[in-house]
Order: sequence, then C-alpha cells, then structure tokens
Amino acid sequence: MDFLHSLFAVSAEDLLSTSVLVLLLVAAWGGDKASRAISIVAFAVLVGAAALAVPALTAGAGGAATSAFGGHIKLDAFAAFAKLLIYVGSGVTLIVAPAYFDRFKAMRAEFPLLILLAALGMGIMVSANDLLTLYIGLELNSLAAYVLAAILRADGRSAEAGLKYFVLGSLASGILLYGISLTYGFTGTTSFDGIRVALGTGALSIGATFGLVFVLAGLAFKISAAPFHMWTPDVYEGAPAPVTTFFATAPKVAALALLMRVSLDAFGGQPGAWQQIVIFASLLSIVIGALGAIGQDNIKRLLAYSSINNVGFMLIGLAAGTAAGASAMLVYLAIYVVSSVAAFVVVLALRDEAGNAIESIAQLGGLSRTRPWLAAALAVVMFSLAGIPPLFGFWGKFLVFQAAVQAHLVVLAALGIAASVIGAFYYLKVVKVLYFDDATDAVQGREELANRALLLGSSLFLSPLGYLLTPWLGNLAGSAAAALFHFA
Amino acid sequence: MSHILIIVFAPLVAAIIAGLGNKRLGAVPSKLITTGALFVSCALSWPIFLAFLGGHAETTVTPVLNWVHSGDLNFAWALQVDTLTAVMLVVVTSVSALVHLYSWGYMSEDPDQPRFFAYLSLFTFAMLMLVTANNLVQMFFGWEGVGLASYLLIGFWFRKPSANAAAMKAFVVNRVGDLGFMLGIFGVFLVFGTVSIPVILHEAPGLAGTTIGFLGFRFDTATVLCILLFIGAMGKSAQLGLHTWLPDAMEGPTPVSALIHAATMVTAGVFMVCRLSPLFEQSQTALNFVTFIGAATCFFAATIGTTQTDIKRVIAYSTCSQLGYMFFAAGVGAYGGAMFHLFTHAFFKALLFLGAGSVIHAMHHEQDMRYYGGLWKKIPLTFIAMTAGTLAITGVGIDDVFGFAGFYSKDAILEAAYARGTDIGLFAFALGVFAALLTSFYSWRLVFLTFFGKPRWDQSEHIQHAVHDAHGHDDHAHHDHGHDGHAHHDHASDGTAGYHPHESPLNMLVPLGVLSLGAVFAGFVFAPQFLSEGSGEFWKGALVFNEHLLHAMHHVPGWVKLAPAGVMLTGLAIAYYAYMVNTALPAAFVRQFGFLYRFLLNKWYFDELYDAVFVRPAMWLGRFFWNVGDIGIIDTFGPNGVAKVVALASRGAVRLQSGYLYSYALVMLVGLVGAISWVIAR
Amino acid sequence: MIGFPILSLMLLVPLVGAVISLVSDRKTARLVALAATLVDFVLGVLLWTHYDIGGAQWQFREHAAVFAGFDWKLGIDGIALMLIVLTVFLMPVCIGASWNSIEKRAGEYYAAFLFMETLMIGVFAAQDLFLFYIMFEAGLIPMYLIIGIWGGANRIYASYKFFLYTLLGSVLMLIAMFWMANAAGTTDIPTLMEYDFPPQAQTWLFLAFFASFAVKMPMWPVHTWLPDAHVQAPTAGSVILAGVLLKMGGYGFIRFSLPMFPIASAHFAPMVWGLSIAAVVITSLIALVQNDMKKLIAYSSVAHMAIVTVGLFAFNRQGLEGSMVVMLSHGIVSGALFLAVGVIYDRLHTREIVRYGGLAINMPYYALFFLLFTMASIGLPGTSGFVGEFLSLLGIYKESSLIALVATTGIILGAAYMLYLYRRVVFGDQKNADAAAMPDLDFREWAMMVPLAAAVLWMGVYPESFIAPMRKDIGTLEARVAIARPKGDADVKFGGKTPAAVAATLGSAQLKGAK
Amino acid sequence: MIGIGHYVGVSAIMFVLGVLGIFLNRKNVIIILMAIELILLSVNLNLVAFSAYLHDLVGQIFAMFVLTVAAGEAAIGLAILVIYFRGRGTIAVDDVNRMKG
Amino acid sequence: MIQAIAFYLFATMMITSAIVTITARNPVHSVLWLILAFFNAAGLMVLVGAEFIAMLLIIVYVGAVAVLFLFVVMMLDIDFSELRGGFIRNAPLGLLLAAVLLGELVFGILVSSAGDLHIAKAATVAATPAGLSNTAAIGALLYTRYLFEFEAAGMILLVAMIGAIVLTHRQRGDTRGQNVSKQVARRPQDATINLQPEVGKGVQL
Repeated sequence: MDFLHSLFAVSAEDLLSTSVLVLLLVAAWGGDKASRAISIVAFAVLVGAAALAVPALTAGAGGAATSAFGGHIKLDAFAAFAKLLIYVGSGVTLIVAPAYFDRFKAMRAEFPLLILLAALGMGIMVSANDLLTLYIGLELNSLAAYVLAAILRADGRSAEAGLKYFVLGSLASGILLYGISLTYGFTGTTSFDGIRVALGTGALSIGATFGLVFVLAGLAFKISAAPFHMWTPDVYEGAPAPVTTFFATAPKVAALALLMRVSLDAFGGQPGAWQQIVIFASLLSIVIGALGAIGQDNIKRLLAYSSINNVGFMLIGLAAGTAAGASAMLVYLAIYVVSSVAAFVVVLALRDEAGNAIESIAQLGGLSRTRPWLAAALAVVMFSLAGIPPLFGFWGKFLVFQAAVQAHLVVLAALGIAASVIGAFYYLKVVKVLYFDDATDAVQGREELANRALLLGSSLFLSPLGYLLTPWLGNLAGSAAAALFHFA
Repeated sequence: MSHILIIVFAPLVAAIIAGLGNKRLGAVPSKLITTGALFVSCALSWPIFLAFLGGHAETTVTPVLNWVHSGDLNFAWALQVDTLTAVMLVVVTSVSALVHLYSWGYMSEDPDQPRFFAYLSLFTFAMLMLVTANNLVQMFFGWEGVGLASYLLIGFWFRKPSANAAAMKAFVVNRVGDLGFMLGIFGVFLVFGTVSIPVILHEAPGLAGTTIGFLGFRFDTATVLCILLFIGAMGKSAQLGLHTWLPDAMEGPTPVSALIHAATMVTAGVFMVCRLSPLFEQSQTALNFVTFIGAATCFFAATIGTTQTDIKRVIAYSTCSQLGYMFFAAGVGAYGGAMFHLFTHAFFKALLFLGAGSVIHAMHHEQDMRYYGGLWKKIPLTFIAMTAGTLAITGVGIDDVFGFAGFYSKDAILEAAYARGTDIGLFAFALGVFAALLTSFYSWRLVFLTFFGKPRWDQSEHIQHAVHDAHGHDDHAHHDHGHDGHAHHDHASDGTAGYHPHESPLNMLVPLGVLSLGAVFAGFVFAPQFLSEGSGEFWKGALVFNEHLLHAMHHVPGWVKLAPAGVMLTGLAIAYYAYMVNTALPAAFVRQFGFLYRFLLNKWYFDELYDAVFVRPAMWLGRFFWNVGDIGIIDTFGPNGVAKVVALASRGAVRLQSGYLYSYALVMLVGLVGAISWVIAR
Repeated sequence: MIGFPILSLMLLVPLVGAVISLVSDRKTARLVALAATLVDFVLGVLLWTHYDIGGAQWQFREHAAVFAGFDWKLGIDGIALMLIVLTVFLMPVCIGASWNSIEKRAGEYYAAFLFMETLMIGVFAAQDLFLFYIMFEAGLIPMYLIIGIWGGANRIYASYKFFLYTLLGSVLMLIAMFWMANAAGTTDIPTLMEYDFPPQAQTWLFLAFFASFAVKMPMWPVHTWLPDAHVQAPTAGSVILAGVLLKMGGYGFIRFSLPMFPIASAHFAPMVWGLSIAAVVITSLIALVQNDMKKLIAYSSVAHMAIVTVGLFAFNRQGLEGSMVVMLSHGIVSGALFLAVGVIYDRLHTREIVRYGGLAINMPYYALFFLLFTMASIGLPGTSGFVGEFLSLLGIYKESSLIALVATTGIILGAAYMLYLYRRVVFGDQKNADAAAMPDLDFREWAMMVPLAAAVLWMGVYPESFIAPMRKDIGTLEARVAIARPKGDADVKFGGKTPAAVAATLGSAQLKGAK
Repeated sequence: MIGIGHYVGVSAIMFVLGVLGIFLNRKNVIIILMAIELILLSVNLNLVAFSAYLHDLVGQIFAMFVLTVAAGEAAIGLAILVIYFRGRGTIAVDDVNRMKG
Repeated sequence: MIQAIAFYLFATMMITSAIVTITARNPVHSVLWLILAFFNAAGLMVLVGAEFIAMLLIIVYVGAVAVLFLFVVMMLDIDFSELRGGFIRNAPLGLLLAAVLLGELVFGILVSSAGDLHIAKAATVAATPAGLSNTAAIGALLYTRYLFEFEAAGMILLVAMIGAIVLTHRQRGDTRGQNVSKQVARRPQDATINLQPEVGKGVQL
C-alpha cells in the first residue's frame, strides 16, 4: 500500500522512465530516422510530467509535503517549482535540437532519450530528501550530461568538452561523495531530516563540518560557482549549441535547487557553517564571471561566464538563508532560465550562408541593421542579464538583494551590486557590437518557426511586461520556498 | 504720474520693434521709432523733474508686476519716482534722446543702424529701470541691463577683434563688481529681511553697534554691507582697480561713449551710493573707503589722461577721474554735491564726447590727436561746442557771478572735502585739487592739439585711406575735382594730405548745441536747488542731506575757494606753453622722465598686471584643471583607471582559464583547501 | 482634478508612440514622435492648469497594485509638476531638432526618445520607491543607444562612460532603498519623506543616495562623464541630457536626501558645499579653455548644477526654491544652448569653435537667440537664469558667506567663458567661407527657438508662475529640514544693546538673521 | 577491532592520492580515470567503515550504489576517451586544451 | 592483534598500489596496480565485516571495470614511449595543497577530537539485524527501503549503456573521425586554385 502510494506520488518520474523505456525501443527500431518523432513525443512527455508536477506546487503551498519511499523522496512545492523549470529547459532543448543536428546530419534518436533521462535524474535531485537519493539523481543527470556534451562525436571540440566535463565532474562527484561519507559517519544517517536533527544547532563537530564543506564543494561544481567553475566556459563552448542551451537551463536549476535543499534543509540548522563560504563563492563568482566575460569574443563562452556571474547573484539569496532569499533565488532562476533560452535561441540563429554557426561576437557587428528583431531580442536579453531595469532581469537581482538586505547582509549586497557594474560592461559590449558597429552581414541564417516563437515568448517575458507576472511568480516561489522551511 | 510707465517702457518697446524688425524694418523706421520713443520719454521726464524742482511733487511708486516671492523674500517690479530719480530721469532721457538724434548723422553710413538704435533704446530702458528701482534687485536688474547694453554697444562693430575684446572685458570686469553687489544684497536681506530700498533706508539707523559674521570673521554690519555694495559701484563706475574696462570701451561708436560711458551708466555707481546714503552714513569706515577710492581714482585717472593720444581715451580717463570726484564727494557726505556733479558732468561730458565724435567724423575715423591740428577753421561749430565743454569740465567761473557747469559742482565737492575736516577728507581735497590741475592740463591739451597748430593729418592712415578712396571713386572725384591738383601740392607742405574735413550734419550739431547749453548753464541754473541750504526741501529725504556740511562749506578759508581756479589756470598755462608755444617741450619731457611717461602711458600697467595675475593664470588653471585634473587625475584614476584595472584583471582571469584539465583541478583543489582551512581556522 | 488618470496617460502616450515609430519609416516616425510629444505637452499643460496650488500636497494620485514588491503608484506635488512640465516642454523641441539631422535608423531614434520621455515623466511622477528606481535606471538604456548609435566619432567611449558611471552611482542607492523599505515597512515615498530614520543609519543612506545623485547631477569630481556624453550625443540627446536627465539628480536630492535624511544632510552639507564650490571654480575655468562648443556648455552645466546643490543644501526657502528655479531654468537654457550649437552643427558639421566666427553677419537672428540664451546662462536679471541663481546664492549666504562668496564668483567666470564663446562664434570677422555662407534660421528652427526664448523671459520676469506651485511643498521641506539646519556664519550680533531694544528700533522688519 | 580513526585516515590518504592523480598527470587521461576510481574507493572505504562502526547498513548500501555508479561512470568515461582519441589521435592531458581563455 | 597486522598490511599495500597507479608511466601497469589496490581495499572491508561489499568490489572492479580499462588501453594503441614526461608546472603547488588537505583531513578529524574519534551515535534506522548475514541484511534493505534508488540505479546503468553506444558505436569500422564544421567551413577557393596559364605555359603535352 505504502509502496503503491509512493509509486503514485512520483508519477512524473514514473511517466518519464516508462516513456524512456518505450521510446528506447522505438529508437532501436526506427533508428535515427525516428529521431524527430521521438523528440516530439519526448516533448509531450515532458509536458505531461510538468502537468503531473503542478498540483504539488499549487496545492502543496505551505509545505504540505508528500513524502515517498520512506522519506527518501519529497514531493513538495519546492520540488515542483524546480521541476517545472527543469522541464521547461529540457523541453526547449528538444525543440531547438533537431534542426541544429540535422544540419550536421548528426541527429541521433538517443538524444531525446538522454534528455529525458537527464530530466528524470534532475527530478530526482530536486526531490531528494536523502543523500543517497541525491547522489543517484545527480549521477543520472551527470552521466547523461557527459554524453550529451560529447554527442557531436565527430567534432573535436565536442569530445574535448565531454572529456573535460567528465573528468572534472567525476572529481566533483568524488568530493561530494567524500563529503557524504563524512556526513554519514558523523551524523549516522543519510536522511536530510536525520542530518538536521543530528547536527542540531549547537557546536558542530569538525568531521561533520568537513563533510558539509565537501558536500557544498561538490554541489558548487554543479552550479558552476567559483572556484569550481572552471569547466563551464570550455564545456559551453565545446558542446553543441542545443546541449549548451540545456546545460545553461535545466541542470543549473536542478543543482541550485539541490544546493538550496541541502543547505537550508539538511544543514539548515547550522547556517553559520556554510554562510561565509556561500558568500565568498558568491562574490568570487560574480567577479570572476564578469572579468572572464569581458575578455571573450565567443558568444557561447561569454554566456558561460555570464552564467557563472548570475549564479553568484543567486548565491546571495542563499547566503541570506531566509525564506525570502530562497524565494528570490527561485524567481531569479525562473528569469534566468528564460533569459538563457532566449540567448541560446539567438545563438542558434547565428549562422552564415553555409549554415555554419557564428560564435564570434565581432561578426555580429551591425546585426541591428541586417536582422533588427534578432538583434533587439539579443539586446533585451543582454540588458536583462545585466539587471538593468525596466527589463525583467532586474527583478531577480532586485529580490535577491532585497533578501540580502533584509537578512542584514548589507555589505554583501553592496559589494555584489557594485560588482554587477563590471558585469554590465560586457553585456554592453554585445549591445555595442549589435547596434553601434558597422554591419558585417555575416549572419544569414533564418530561424525556424518554433525558435521564433520561443524567442518572441521569452523576449516578451523579459520585457517590462514581465513585471505583470511578478505577483504570480512571487506567490509560486514563495510557496515553494516555504516548503523548504517547513521545519521552522 | 503713470507717465512713468511710458517713460520707462517706451524705449523698451521701441528697442524690441527695432531689434526684431532689424533690416526688414529698414533703417529709417527703426531710427524714427527709437528716437521718437526717446523724445517722448524725455518730454515726459522734464515735467516730473520740474515738479520736484518746484517742490510740489511727492514720491510715488508705480507697481508693475510681482517678480519674486520666496518665503520672506519678496520683491516686485515697480517704478519709484522721487527727487533723485527725477534728476536721473532727465539726465538719462535727455542725453539719450540727444544721442539718438546725434546718431542719425554719426551712424548714417553704417549698415546696421536698426540694431544700433535698438541697443541704444534698450540701454535707456535698462538705465531707467535702474534709477526707478525701489528695491535692490530691480536696481540690480537695471545694473546688469545697462551692462548688457554696454557690452553690445562696445562690441557693436563686432568684426573688430579689439571691439569684441573690449566688450567682453567691460562685461566681465563689471561682473567682478556685481559679485560685491550681489553679496551686498544678500547681506542686506539677511540683516533687514527685505530688499526694499525705502524699508532698508528707514531701518538703517538700527544697525549701529551691530556686528555681522563674514568669511568667518566679525565686522561692523553696516561696514560690510556698504563696502560690498560699493564694490558693485566701483565696477560700474570704473573706480580704481575695476576701471580698466572703461578706456577700452571707447572701441564702441562715439555716441555710445557719450551716452553710456560718460553721462549715464558709469554714474550708476554714484547714484547707488547716493540712493543708499542713509545706509552708508551708518559706517564711517565705509565712507572713508569710498572717499579714498574716489580720490585715488580721481588722481590716478587724471595722470593717465595727460599722456594719452587717442582723443576718446583722454575723455574716457577724464570721465573716470570725474567719477572719482563724485565718489569722494559722497564719501565725505556731500551726496548733493555728488549728484550735482553727476548732473552737470552728464551734460558737459556728453558734449565732449559728441564733440569728439564730430571731430572723428570729420577726420574720417582718425582718433589720434597727434594727427589732428588746426581744425578750428574747418569745423568751427564743433570747436565752439568742444570749447564750451572744456570750459565746463575745467570749472571756469567766477564766484557769485557766473560759471560753467563744472565750476559749481567741482568747487562744491572740493570745498566739501575740505570742510569735512577729517584726514581722509583733506587727503581727498589734496588729490582733488591736484587732479583739477591735471584735468585742466589734459583738457586744454586736447583742445590745442585738435583745433590749433598746423594740420598733421598726412601721417594718419585713416586719412590717407580716405583720400585714396576718394580718388578711386568717380563721383567723389568729380566733387573734389577742383581741388585735386592743389591737394597733391598740399601734401608735402600743409600736412592735410589733401583731405578736407567737413562740419558735421545738422542732426549732429543740434545735440551739440543743446548740450552746450547744458554745459554752460546747468550749473548756474540748478546750483541753488542742488546745493543750497534749502536743498533739503528739494531732496525730500531721497538722499542724506547734510546741512551741517553745507554750512561748513560756506566757511572754508578763502584759499580753498580759490584753489580750483588757481590750478585750473595753471593747467591751462602749462598746456598752452607746451602745445602752442614750445611744442618741443612734451618730447623733451618724455626724454627726461621716460619712466614716468611710460608708466602713465601704459596706464600704470594695470592691464598688464591683471593679465599676469588673473587672465593668464585663469587660462593656465583652466588648462591645468582640464588636462591634469579632469583628464590626468580624475579620469585616469577614476573611470579609465578602473576600466584599465578591470581589463587587466580580465586578462588575468582569462589566463587562469588555461584550458588544461589539471589546472582546473588545481583550482578546484585550491577552493576546497581554502574552504577547509577557513572552517578550521574559524 | 481631472477625471481620468492623466499621469498614466502621459506615460502611455509616448510609449505607444515609441512602439509605432519603431516600426515606421523615417517620415512617419518623426510625425508620430512629434504628435506624441505634442499630445503629452498638451496633457502637461492640462496638468499644470488643473494643479490645485495650495491644495493637497500630492495630487493626481493613482494607485494600482499590479506588481509584487512595489506598486504602480503615481502622484505629483508642485516640484514634480514643474519638472514634468519642463520635460514635456523640451520633448517636442528635441523632436524638432532631430527633424532633418537624423537620417539613419530614424524609427529607432524616435522610439528611443519617446521611451525616454516616458521614463523621465515616470521618474518625476513615481510615488513608489522602487518604481522610481526602475524609471530612474531605465533611462540609461535609451540614452546609451542614443549616444552610441547616433553620436559622434568617439561615441562608444562616451556611451560606455555614461552608462557605467551612472550605473555604478545608482546601484548603491538601490541597496539603501532596500534598507529603507525594510526599516520603514513601506515603499511609499510620501510616507518615507516623513519617516525618521535613526541618525546613524541616515549617514549611510545619505551617502548611498548621494553616490547616485552626485553622479547624475553631476557634481565635481564625478562629472567627467558629462562632457564626453554631451560632446558625442546628437543635438537632441544633449538637449534632453542637460535639460532633464541632470535634473533627476537634483530632484533626487530634494525628494529623497533632504526630507528623508535631514540629519545626515546637515552633517554632510559642508562636504556638499565644498564639492560645489570646487565645481563652480574648477569647471568654470575648464570651460574657459575649451575649443569644442558642446564641451564648453557641458562644463558650464556642471558649474550651474553646483549652484543647485549649494542652494539645496542651504536648508532654507530661498535656497530650495532657488535651486528648483535654477534647475528649470538650466533645463531650458542649456537645452537651448545645445540647440543653438546644433543649429550651426547641422550646417557645418563641426563643433570646433574656430571654424565659426562672424555669424552675426549672416545669421543675425540666430545671433540674437544665441545671445539671449547666453545671457540667460550667465544669469542676467530678467532672464530665467538670474532668478534661480540669485535665490540659491542668497540662500547659501544665510548659511555661509564664504561659500556664497566663492559660489558667486561663478557669475564672473560664467560671464567670461560664455562671452568668450559668443565672441568667437558669433562676433569677429567671417574667417571661414563655409561658415559665412550659412543661412539664418529657417521656420523649423524659429519654431524651436521662440518657445524657448519665451520661456526664458517668462521665467525671468514673472517666475511666480513657476514658484507658486512649488511654494507649499518647499515649505513642507523647509520645515522638515529645519530640525537639522546648521547655524549660519553670517548672523548679526548686537553690541551693547539687547536684541529687544534693537528690535524696537528696527520696527516691523525684524532682523532675520538675529536669533 | 581497529579504531575507526585508522579507517578514516587511510581513506583520507586514498582520497588525496586520487586527487593528486588527477592533476599531477600530464600525459595520460586514462590515469586520470583511474585516479577517479581511487577516489571512489576511498569513499567506499569510508562508508563501509562508518557503516560497520555505526552498526548501520546504510553505509554499505550506499557503497554498493557508488560501485554501481562508478562502473557506469567508467564506461562513459572510457567511451568519451575513445571518441576523443579517434578525433585527436592522442590522449595526452597536455593536448586537451583546444578550448581555453 | 592479527586484525591489526592485517589492517596495516592491507592499508600499506593499498596505499603503495595507489601511489604506483598514479605514477606509473605505463597505463597497463597502472591498471594492474589499481587491481591490487582494490584487492587490498576488499581486504580492509572484510576486516570490518562487510563481506558482501568486499566481494562486490572485486567482482565489479576487478572483473569489470579494470578489465574495461585494460581493453581500452590496449584498444587505443597508444605509443607508451610518448607518455613519458614529468609533472605539470604547478606540481609543487599541487603537492603542497594535497599535503595540506591531507593534514587537515587527518589531523582535523583525528587530532582535534583528542583521543578516540567520536562519530555519531549508533544508528537506529537501519541497524544491522541480528542473526542475519551481511548479504541477506543488505538484500532485505535494498529491495524495500531503497527500492526507488535501486530502480534509479538501473536507469543510471541504462544511461551508461546508451551513452557508450551513442558515443562509440559506428556504422562502419574503418571511418576516420571527421571534423564536420571544419569541412563545411572549407570553401572552394581554398581547395582549388584557378590558374590562368599563358598560352603554351600550361600543361606539358
């Protein structure tokens, strides 16, 4: 009975895994020719999974969390919120990928399956309420991600990206696992609730502290927070553009959500132990991300550094350690996912006459004259990422800094926001190339209809119109964040 | 008395019409409108003055429009007419009207006549606003308005770089004075809580014994206020230190010099001191300061006047000097004397300028007296007028019988200075007397150089130019045909270079005539009203009338009374000897006292001093602050510096991203070890 | 009061215009832009005429809780009203100034300007702290594009400098706003204006806001973005930059710094004074040696805005009202001066002063207007420049005669550099044949110059029209800052007499400084 | 029974050796993969030791999962290595830096 | 006593093997040393009574993973002589950091606890059931409480399988790797040269 109940509770995961198995058969049968159909079905599956996740978000407000499998899985509003974003990121990848890979005749039927498997893993990550579940979900996602990064196997850069991602990712997993083992040893349990109880709020044993630090370090790699960010630019550049789109969206959400749950739930009783580390990582990420981005000419690398930069800002919300901070992070995440989608859809549209990808920013000169709408969309994304009002990207930063100030982290907020000005510099650089420079006429490709729709939708979301969503988004994020603080 | 509205605003309306109409309107209509407006103003002003003269007029205030109301600060546009204003009204409108008329002739060949007349009328409007002000701010409005008009008129021939420079100099130097004026107004408001002149004057006695903080020190309140305000007067009236603009202002057309830089605008400072005399009376220090500056200017300008060769500059320094008289008159308490000198000076100085203009007009814009000579035959009417003016300025007259205008006013001033009995009064008296000697000398020198002796025109480029031009033009040639051969013959012998000066047209001569009347009779006619024991009735409290001082003036020793006449004659004699009898003397003097001559010729090196102390350092500082401050320091260490640091750091960050797996792992390890160390150390 | 949400409408009209012109060709776009700005101008006039002087402090209030975290809350007092009127007045002029000179990408250009107008009005009308911030910051984007796309040769450096400088200035303000909203529990500006923050906190809050407004003003030594931005921006960009954007700094001081942190304001007043007089002297001297017309006027703007800060931090009515009038006047005058530069720039395409000369000969009417604006800039009484300058300086004199003395030297230096400019451009002989061949003002230019000239004179002769709506609000502010007002150094003291005796002698007009 | 401290110490040494193996190596990616296995081994040691000393089986179950994942990881790692080698013809770590900056 | 000897023996052997694994120049040797390390680790696990995991370690690692490594090492046909080479530039820093890390781990955990290590209290959740063998106990737990993870682990293996196939499976065994973007980027004018030889200077007939 309990088992069935649990199985029913994880219906989204059920759907995903059974679909993967069925589609795998289709793929085996149909080969790469079936890839488009599989993509479409996979997209539908994601929509279905999203629909299954929604009730927990809307009904489960206030933390009426549903546990499954003996408390190893938690299907609360927080998980639902993260899952929705994950499915959005995965779904977008499925939409943009086929056209891209078709140009290289490299569309594989397994691609959508890997995306689904990764989505499954991420779903498990964000629902995890036990270190073991966490690890399983994380690895399911990671392994799929390694493969995805290298999937354009004939491309040297893709393979190199896969290799780097794999080696460093495994190292990070090792660090995480070592931390988990220490945590287990010094708390005697792997369950988040158990850990929080075991750690208490008093003095922390040094072993448990080490475990905590190692766990956070391992997770920091996944969210590409400095100084564990080094893989990001190389992998973003080397991986095929749709895969980069994926990396920039779904896994980032999953890892951040996981980090939030671990920090605020499992280690929630000991904020003093991790707050300083998070603050440091946050500032370092902001600065390194901004500085690294300034020197870039490759737009994908630039977006990689931008993601490091943005993660830094999100970590400020985590450093606050409050429900408001968590809620701010979630809103930021949502906006960031949309920004990334828009940015990468634009990147995907940057092709020369022969259909080869244009990644050099210099070649975008005067794009506003040759492709005004594309340029406008990219400009909107850039200003939004820079957090300049009235674009919606400002709202994420707004909430995060507000939470930090409310948590009396005024100095952190001031430093962070001052560093954001450095970041604005490279976003401005892109806009400058788009609007001020002479036209190069390099970009010739046309976007697919679906991509246009995506671009239009995300641009509208990022435009000032996005502010109309603030109450709605705020409510959702608020109830999701409240779920993390159910113990309080 | 709502005539006052017409008096004041008619010139403004005329100026706007002529200015905006400009060339579209045409020269003649512009001239008609502006001159007409001025004559209307003038015609309406005299009855007002006469009414005050007759003692049956009251002070009136005609409100026009609310201006500024900010908290307890409240002032409006309003036209106040009292005795003082009435005097100024007639001076301003009369001289202005005459100058307008005179300009018909003088400017007849200028293509920009509408603009010129518009400026003149604008000036008159501003001057009228100044004299009718019943609050300090409106006075300041007029003050600045006349400054603007002066700027425009000095720079009227804007193609000439020297004219532009002079115009700008006039404005900027005046602004230095305005700084004091403005601070004075601020101080007055701070102390009295109002800028209304009647209220201030009414309450001024309360200042006795009070002190005020200024620049961190404490001073006597009235002293601070008066000196600040007087700095404004110094600027406008070209007193020592702030005088440098006035001689340069002669770059403007001569009618302008007559109107603005002799008769009206430059006397605004005197007017202001007289207007605020009850306030000045509260501070002996301030009065001493006024006296000292006035006396010093009077002397200083006169010394320079003796060496100048430009006819207008001589008169300009003379003006400067005469203004000094007015100020030390005020400084010793003889406000009535100051005003009376202002009044008479307006006539004779305007006359001298217009006369000089007539000479210049006749000499084809040659202004250097060294190239004049023997003109009295050529332009006899001008000669007569100039002589009348000279008689007036040098103060020729016999006590109790008749005197030219300056005789009454200047003598009164000197007597008052002596009668005051203070050290500073005696100092002023001494300098004043000596200046009178110099005045007589340079005035007569001007007359002798210009009208007597042999023509020396042939060395003048202007004249040569004119002659050459005349020969090039057929119509001119035809006109002068009969003289042609003769002229060439003259060339070597009689110094005329074949040029024949002509008397000015009627519209120039009429103003000369009218002003000559003023120069001759103004003193005689009006002295009783201005300077007698009963003048208190006349002034009606418009200024402080020191009856005691007037009484003392009548009892000064005889030599004091005779001194002006004595020095006048001495000056005349020296001038006659040096320029009529022994014409080699000046050159010999120059050889003997080269240093003194050069010192005076170069105007005590004030311009050079200011150039070295203010102008060049300002430019240098500007460049310094720009290149070193803004670009060198602020930008280098500010935005550009930050940008450079960021770029450098960015390169560092990029270099860190070496692409090697082991480096990446190493960085992760650094992070890990760092975090572990942190928690251990904590 | 008006029966419809006029402020929202005023924001909406240019926004809609912006969207339309974005997709239109050049001719349509400029017509749309002109129409939109004129409609807004009419609305602005309606706003002015319907403003109830002496009525409620906040009028035309609108409130809609459509956002989370902040509200769509609009409303104006007299101060905001005047600045909005200034904005809507200058905008049609800007469109006119761009009429022929903008040829490339006109649709985007006019869209940027209209968008800018929305934001500027929004800044002045916002009654919610964060709504204000959004409007305040958002202005950077269109201005960045205007300078960067349609600017001069060195436009990219200038646009970056403008953007990053001002951004850095204002982000700290955001943190302060969070703190305030947190402490006071509201983001409502009127409420915050009456909220007493602890003195210690005021210090930090003040500095954070100061960082933003000082850059925006701009105050010395954070002014160096302004000359670059002005020089590179197109004419209309300079007009709006000098005319309105700089006023946001002053508005910020008067709306936030002074009423919200009066104690800190008083504490930092000497610093502000020092920076201001440094600006007056230094930037005036710099202006004296400029060879580029726009740069000269830009530096003069810095000097003039220093008079604003001096007046604001005089803490008395004359200073505050004077500052507001200086802002309004400078908005018109500097805008007009940039326009005047633009008129000849359009003809000769250079801003080098030496390339001109003797324009009074071939462009007499131009010379006349230029003269008027020059005189207004140097504060000739009767023009708008005088009233504000006079009041501001008078205000500061009450606080410190030394500061007043140094600040007043600005009238000398101002005269020097402006007349020097005028002399070189308009006077002198016609050295350059191409400059001598330039035609006088055409109809379009007349249509732009005349309203500006009229406004300059109106404000100079009868400033009451402009001061009256602000009087009550300035009074409120004065009362608010009175608690912290420092004691002036120019007070009157009485020798042997008792103050009462003196008062008796002096009668009704009590010695104001004597306390 | 040996003290838990011994196990933890040995595990720490193994962990550090694994980490060292990753970044001391510049010629051979395979060694890096093996170093990763060493790290996982150290984790397993830790988990098993704790499990035993806590009398709690979770640690051992965890170790089992780690083993499983390690196997999968090794498979994928080697697969990536293979395609990398196919494209580049080398597995020297030094050469894996086509992307940088 | 025997336990202690065994522990130190296994531990020393394991650490030595690990050192050699990461320093050996020949990857085949590395793999073999790795296998030895695993054997010793299994021994250590047996010492604390975790015999199932110990066996699993040998079966999975030695039987599968290590063999896979050997396969790949041999398949890649690497020129071992090329693999000789020193350490990286920052080796001293790396070694120092590693030493610090080790010191901190060992001393931080052991020394700071002054004496015996205080780990958590004995667990209550999944205590080893008395009387059940290690294997049976693990099995009982694995299929009940950890069922979800177990199934998910299956998915991981599926991913590994799909991944390995996707990446390495080729239609034809002899195709060389190609750089698609490079090929597509190649333009005709780079590849062919149009010469316009003068008459008579062209191809020699």
